[in-house]
Amino acid sequence: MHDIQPAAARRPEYVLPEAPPAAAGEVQRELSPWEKFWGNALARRLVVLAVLAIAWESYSRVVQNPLLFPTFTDTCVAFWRGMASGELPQRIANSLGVLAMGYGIGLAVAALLTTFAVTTRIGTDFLSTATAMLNPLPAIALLPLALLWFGLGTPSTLVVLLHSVIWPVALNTHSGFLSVSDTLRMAGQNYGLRGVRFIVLILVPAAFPSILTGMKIGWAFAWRTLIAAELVFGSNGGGGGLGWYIFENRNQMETANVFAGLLAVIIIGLLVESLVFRTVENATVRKWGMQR
Amino acid sequence: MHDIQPAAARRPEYVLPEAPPAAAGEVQRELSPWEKFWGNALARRLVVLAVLAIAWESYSRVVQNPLLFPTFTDTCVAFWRGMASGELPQRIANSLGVLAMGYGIGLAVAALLTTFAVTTRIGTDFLSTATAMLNPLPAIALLPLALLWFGLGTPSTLVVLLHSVIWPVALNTHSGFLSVSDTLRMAGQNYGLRGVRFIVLILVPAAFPSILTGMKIGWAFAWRTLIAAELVFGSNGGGGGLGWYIFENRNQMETANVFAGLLAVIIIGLLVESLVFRTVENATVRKWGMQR
Amino acid sequence: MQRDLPAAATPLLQVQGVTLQYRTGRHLVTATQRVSFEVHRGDRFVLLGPSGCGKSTLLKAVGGFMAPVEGQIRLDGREVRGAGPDRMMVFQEFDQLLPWKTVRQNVMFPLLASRRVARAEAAARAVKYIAKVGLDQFADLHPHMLSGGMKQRVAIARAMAMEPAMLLMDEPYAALDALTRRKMQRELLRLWDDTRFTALFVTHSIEEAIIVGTRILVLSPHPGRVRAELDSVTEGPGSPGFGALQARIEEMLFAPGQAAQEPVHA
Amino acid sequence: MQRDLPAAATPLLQVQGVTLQYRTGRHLVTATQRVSFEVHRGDRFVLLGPSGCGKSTLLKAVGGFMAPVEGQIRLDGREVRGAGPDRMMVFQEFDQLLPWKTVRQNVMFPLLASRRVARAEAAARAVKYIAKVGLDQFADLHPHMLSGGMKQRVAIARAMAMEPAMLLMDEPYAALDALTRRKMQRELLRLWDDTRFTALFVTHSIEEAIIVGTRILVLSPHPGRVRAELDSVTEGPGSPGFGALQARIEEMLFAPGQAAQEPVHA
Amino acid sequence: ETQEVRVAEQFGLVYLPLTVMRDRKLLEKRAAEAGLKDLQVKWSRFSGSAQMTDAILSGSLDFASGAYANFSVLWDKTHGAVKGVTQVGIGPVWLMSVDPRIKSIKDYGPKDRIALPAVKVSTQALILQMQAARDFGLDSYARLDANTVAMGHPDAVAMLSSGKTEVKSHFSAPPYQAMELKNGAHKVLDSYDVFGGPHGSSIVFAPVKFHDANPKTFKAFVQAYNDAIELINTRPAEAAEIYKRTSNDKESIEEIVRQLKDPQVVSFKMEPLNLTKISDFMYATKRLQAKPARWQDVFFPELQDYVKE
Ligand SMILES: Nc1ncnc2c1ncn2[C@@H]1O[C@H](COP(=O)(O)OP(=O)(O)OP(=O)(O)O)[C@@H](O)[C@H]1O
Ligand SMILES: Nc1ncnc2c1ncn2[C@@H]1O[C@H](COP(=O)(O)OP(=O)(O)OP(=O)(O)O)[C@@H](O)[C@H]1O
Ligand SMILES: [Mg+2]
Ligand SMILES: [Mg+2]
Repeated sequence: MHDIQPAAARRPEYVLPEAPPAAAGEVQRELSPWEKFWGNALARRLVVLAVLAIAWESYSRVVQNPLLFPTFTDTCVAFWRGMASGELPQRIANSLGVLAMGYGIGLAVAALLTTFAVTTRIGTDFLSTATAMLNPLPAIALLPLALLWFGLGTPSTLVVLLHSVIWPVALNTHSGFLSVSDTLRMAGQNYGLRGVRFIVLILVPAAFPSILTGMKIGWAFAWRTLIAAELVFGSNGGGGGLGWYIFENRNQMETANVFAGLLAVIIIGLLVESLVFRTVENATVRKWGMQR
Repeated sequence: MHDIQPAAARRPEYVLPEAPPAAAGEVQRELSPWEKFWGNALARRLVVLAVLAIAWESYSRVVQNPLLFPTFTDTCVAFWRGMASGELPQRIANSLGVLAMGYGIGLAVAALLTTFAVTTRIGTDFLSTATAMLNPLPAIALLPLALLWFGLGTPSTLVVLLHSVIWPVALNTHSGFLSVSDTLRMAGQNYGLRGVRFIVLILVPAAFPSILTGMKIGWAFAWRTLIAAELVFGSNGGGGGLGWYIFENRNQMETANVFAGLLAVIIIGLLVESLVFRTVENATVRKWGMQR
Repeated sequence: MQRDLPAAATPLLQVQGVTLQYRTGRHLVTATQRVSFEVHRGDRFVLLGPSGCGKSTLLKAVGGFMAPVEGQIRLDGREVRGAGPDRMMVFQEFDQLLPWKTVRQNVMFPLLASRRVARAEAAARAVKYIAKVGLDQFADLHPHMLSGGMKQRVAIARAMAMEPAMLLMDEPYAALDALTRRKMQRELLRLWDDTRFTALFVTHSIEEAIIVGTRILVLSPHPGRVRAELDSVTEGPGSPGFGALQARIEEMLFAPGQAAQEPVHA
Repeated sequence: MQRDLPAAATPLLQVQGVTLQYRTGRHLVTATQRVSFEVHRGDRFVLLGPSGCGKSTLLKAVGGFMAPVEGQIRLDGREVRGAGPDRMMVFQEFDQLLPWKTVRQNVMFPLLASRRVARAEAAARAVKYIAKVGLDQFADLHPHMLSGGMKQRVAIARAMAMEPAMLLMDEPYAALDALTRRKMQRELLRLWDDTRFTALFVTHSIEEAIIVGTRILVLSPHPGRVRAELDSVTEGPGSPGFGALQARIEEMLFAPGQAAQEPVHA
Repeated sequence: ETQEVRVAEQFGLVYLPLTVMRDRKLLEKRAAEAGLKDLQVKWSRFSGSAQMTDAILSGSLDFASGAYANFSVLWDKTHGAVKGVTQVGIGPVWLMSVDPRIKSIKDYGPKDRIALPAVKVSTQALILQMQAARDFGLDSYARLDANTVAMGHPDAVAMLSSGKTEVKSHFSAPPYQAMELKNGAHKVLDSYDVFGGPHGSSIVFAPVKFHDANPKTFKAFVQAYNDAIELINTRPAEAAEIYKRTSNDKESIEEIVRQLKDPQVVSFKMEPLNLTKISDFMYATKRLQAKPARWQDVFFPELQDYVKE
């Protein structure tokens, strides 16, 4: 039918002697300074931030309505004053305390729900039904119940916070669990892992990219909700949190302070993203090759 | 060192004649009626719903505070009245209109952002920085800008809605994209797919479980935010939506109507989950074996 | 050398009229149909058959990951109801390693997870078996940094390190080059000499089946049914007995008219 | 029959002193070191080497999925800068099929995505090549319902259906049983007779290398360097020329003291 | 002159003139008389004063309505770029309690909670502070702030009626205070006592820029508003019908008419009444930088025509 080596005759065969690998080490192309700069994620992020800040500054200068939309510099000054006076740090601390508690409990409840959902069939149905029903409900729907159960104060705020954290985390975690490949599942079962150990040792790390995303979303919505809840609930007893700081200043029309409060939210968001989530990502899903 | 067949002598070898497969068809164990019932997801879901309804009813009877927490039956009656009078359907229609628009635009913007993020490095940085900064911001931070740009009315509500939809969808989509395996990526590139075609034909289906989760979360938070925005913005022009209905009835202390409005949210949530998301899931990720 | 095997009255594994099916949405795929065989203690039992005939599925059923729709699988007389560390499985897929663990941790994981041995012992065994599969240099890498064949070798090391009573291996050497493959085969036989485990081994190489197996089950194409159950030979490749058996199996598998010796190049 | 090949002056593919590295976090893994070879038009060029020596990595670099840190890869005289449908790749991994498409759609997809042919022609080709790999019955299933070997066959059908100028195949037959494997090899050679594509073929079976290849590149263990480049033989397996070449390569690959003929069973 | 005027309405009997204006299209009529044919009036409703302020600042709204206290801050911060148009309803707000122990604000211990619409900044909170300043001295005006909690009126009514929660007092507003009185709560503080007589608390306000650019429209608004008050005062039954229809109130027409005729509930007059006491107090407690000496400083001169000395 056909011949094997049509053009082979032209080429000589050769055999090289066995040799240890050349001391290869690291071969690297030289990068131009621009490539070096651009290759640095931090540098690129700072560029993004600078562009956003400049956009803010220039737009606010165009609008010329400091009561509605103060300039970036005014906001920074207000932020600095608030920090220097110790008021802003105090408010931030108050809010972060509640936030951390709500977020922590929310993650725990979400973990319970998804554990229940992956171990029993009724749990799956409960989770998907409850999520479909409750997730779209606005916080005000929960307030009467929260007030009934816990009265005023932090516990009621926590209920509202939980409502923001649980569903996105549970949805992402559960969907991540469902996406774990059959091979990995079987490997886990093969070692005799069952129930919670199976979830913790196999499903959780295997679904970690999804879980992280859920945690990011839950975190952001916890913040949003906390600020909104503090606006509604006001301060009960203690000095009040960042939401209350924003509300008070809004009422006093100290718009620069309002934006300073929001700037605090932004800065905390950036810090948490870059210090917590990014570090976790680098130490887990990136290192494991589960995400690029 | 060792022998091949230590116990082989005991067993005879045998060769069977080649035969066509027996008309196997479907072999199936008979299920007990209970197993049949329990095997039906719809039945299980209805049980879950019934349990929740009974819990509501009995707790509200214990609490005995119809102004704060009406019974399930009262709420159903109020819901029925609202539906019959045509008021509730009208409000629902108003809200759903805005919701659909906001959700649609939100998905589109999220798609743009993630496209930008996977095609360019600066896009990645922009997306993660912007998400970290903006996602935790409460809606009130956007209102001044929205008012400046669009004045009162639907467009401003849309801005707030978008803020709820874009980030979770973009986060989930992007994380899904990053998790697509290198082999699939290379396969796609191999066929000469680049840019948007690569995203649409390879990344989107490959990341579909994540995208669906993001869409579910975005949908739920769009609802929440719409109700809240209608509460804050009130009604401008038209009759107002479901959120305004809830607010009005709250002012009138028609708590049963308030809960009827919330019940409408719940019912729509369940319908969307079971008719839209579940159908999509079954026709995609389940069928493709990407999720169990 | 040891001829004194525990000559138990009942076979270790009894597969009796087992039909295995996959149901996904509208589709119903029958993987195997009424397959019966028995594996005795100390057997190295090979499943041989064409691609898609249900070898992996059978192995999964024995592993306890899947229940038969018809028939029974008994281990030690008791029906198999679930997976467990008494039957270590090496899967066919490359993604069976835990991506979040290094090679070493992957090998140690089953030992620790099943609470078989203490951490120190697990670490020692990991070192030993990673060396056996020739991956000492790569012990601290994560699986995504390994080549296909290296991943499979880690999976083999992981299963062998458990020193289980029963080893289920699904084409473990398919991704390996001739040299590495031969080395692995030798390691397996050496381990068998030491611990006399029972192995159920899937392969698509007739030569490998004869080298590794003591007993060979030949399956027909999709849906898999038993064609024959044969004894292997003791002689090495190249010997007349080996060649004869190889020819016999080839004839059995290759449909008539498609003789094995048909020259590939016209 | 055709002896009149396009005897182009420059080789189709030139790999010149190519070093390939993976960098992940702290780790830097050198996969191949200063590898050079040339593939002429119509060659069936085989890469042969031990597990982990960088065969897949080399293929990925030729496919344009990876850039060398040292050296150059030239296709038709131009440096390879990216992937494209002129070089169809069959990957080693089982997850290379698009899970959201059926077998048929998977085979049609590259044809449509690369805008090579119209839909009707794509459908016709899909039918033809799915039949060639013996999966007619399974054309409308999704990949997750296939066995490992079946998935690889779909990938082979998908690549062959493109009828590309250059075919890059990474251990395509590793998961196949002897019969299917031989059938696939025959199909490949038949297709080559028809279209005279150029193939770069990774295998770990010396026998397969000689059967399928016209020219064989032997690589040393990790990190991969060139050991030898040999011509294949025309005779079929069993012939003296075939045996001699096989022995020669085995000797080259198997380190001294580990002679190929060392009996496996003591 | 603008083609479209955007007005914000609010809930409650206090804002009835605006409701009547809308329902009877009084503004359109007055505008037509002034030669402004086809003036479009766009009515909107807000639930929060901050949003209304934003709307005014962003130029999305021409006439806003709300608490004088909020307006004062806006006036102060904008250095008078926003001014009052007219006062809306006059009526008392009562601090109600179901705790028999509590007779006056001096009886509040650290654990007793008072619900009000917004802590520190609502009119109710200011009135409470004014009384505290009187009872405990100006420096201690904020003493009771720690007792207050923010809660919507409906929720507060529900809390009081349940009687089981820690919230046993509510600084209320019509019509909720009458409801609570009926349910067995007692009055702890009457704002009329704090102000030394009837007082307004909410007003309609508008940007000076709008006033200057649209003098005819502005004048038409003031006239229409006056027309609305006249309608209410002369034909209360008709006004009650409008109110019931537009607000879905459950009360009977007779009851609403009774409330409209009862100065202890609500009465209407455009001339600001005791409003400056609020801004004086806010100035004294450093929440305003400037203090209007007379109400004329913060209202548009058009209002002068409707002052019946
Ligand atoms: N997850 C699944 N869902 C549905 N059908 C499946 C699934 N896995 C395998 N099958 C079907 O079951 C049959 C047997 O598959 P199996 O994987 O056991 O084959 P195999 O003998 O291991 O083949 P190979 O040698 O190619 O690995 C095949 O026809 C395949 O289509
Ligand atoms: N994604 C990766 N990241 C880091 N290192 C890798 C990666 N893929 C492969 N390597 C390393 O590169 C080397 C060559 O791998 P490659 O996959 O090319 O081997 P191979 O010759 O194809 O082996 P096999 O026959 O086992 O498939 C190995 O040492 C491996 O550890
Ligand atoms: Mg298999
Ligand atoms: Mg490889």
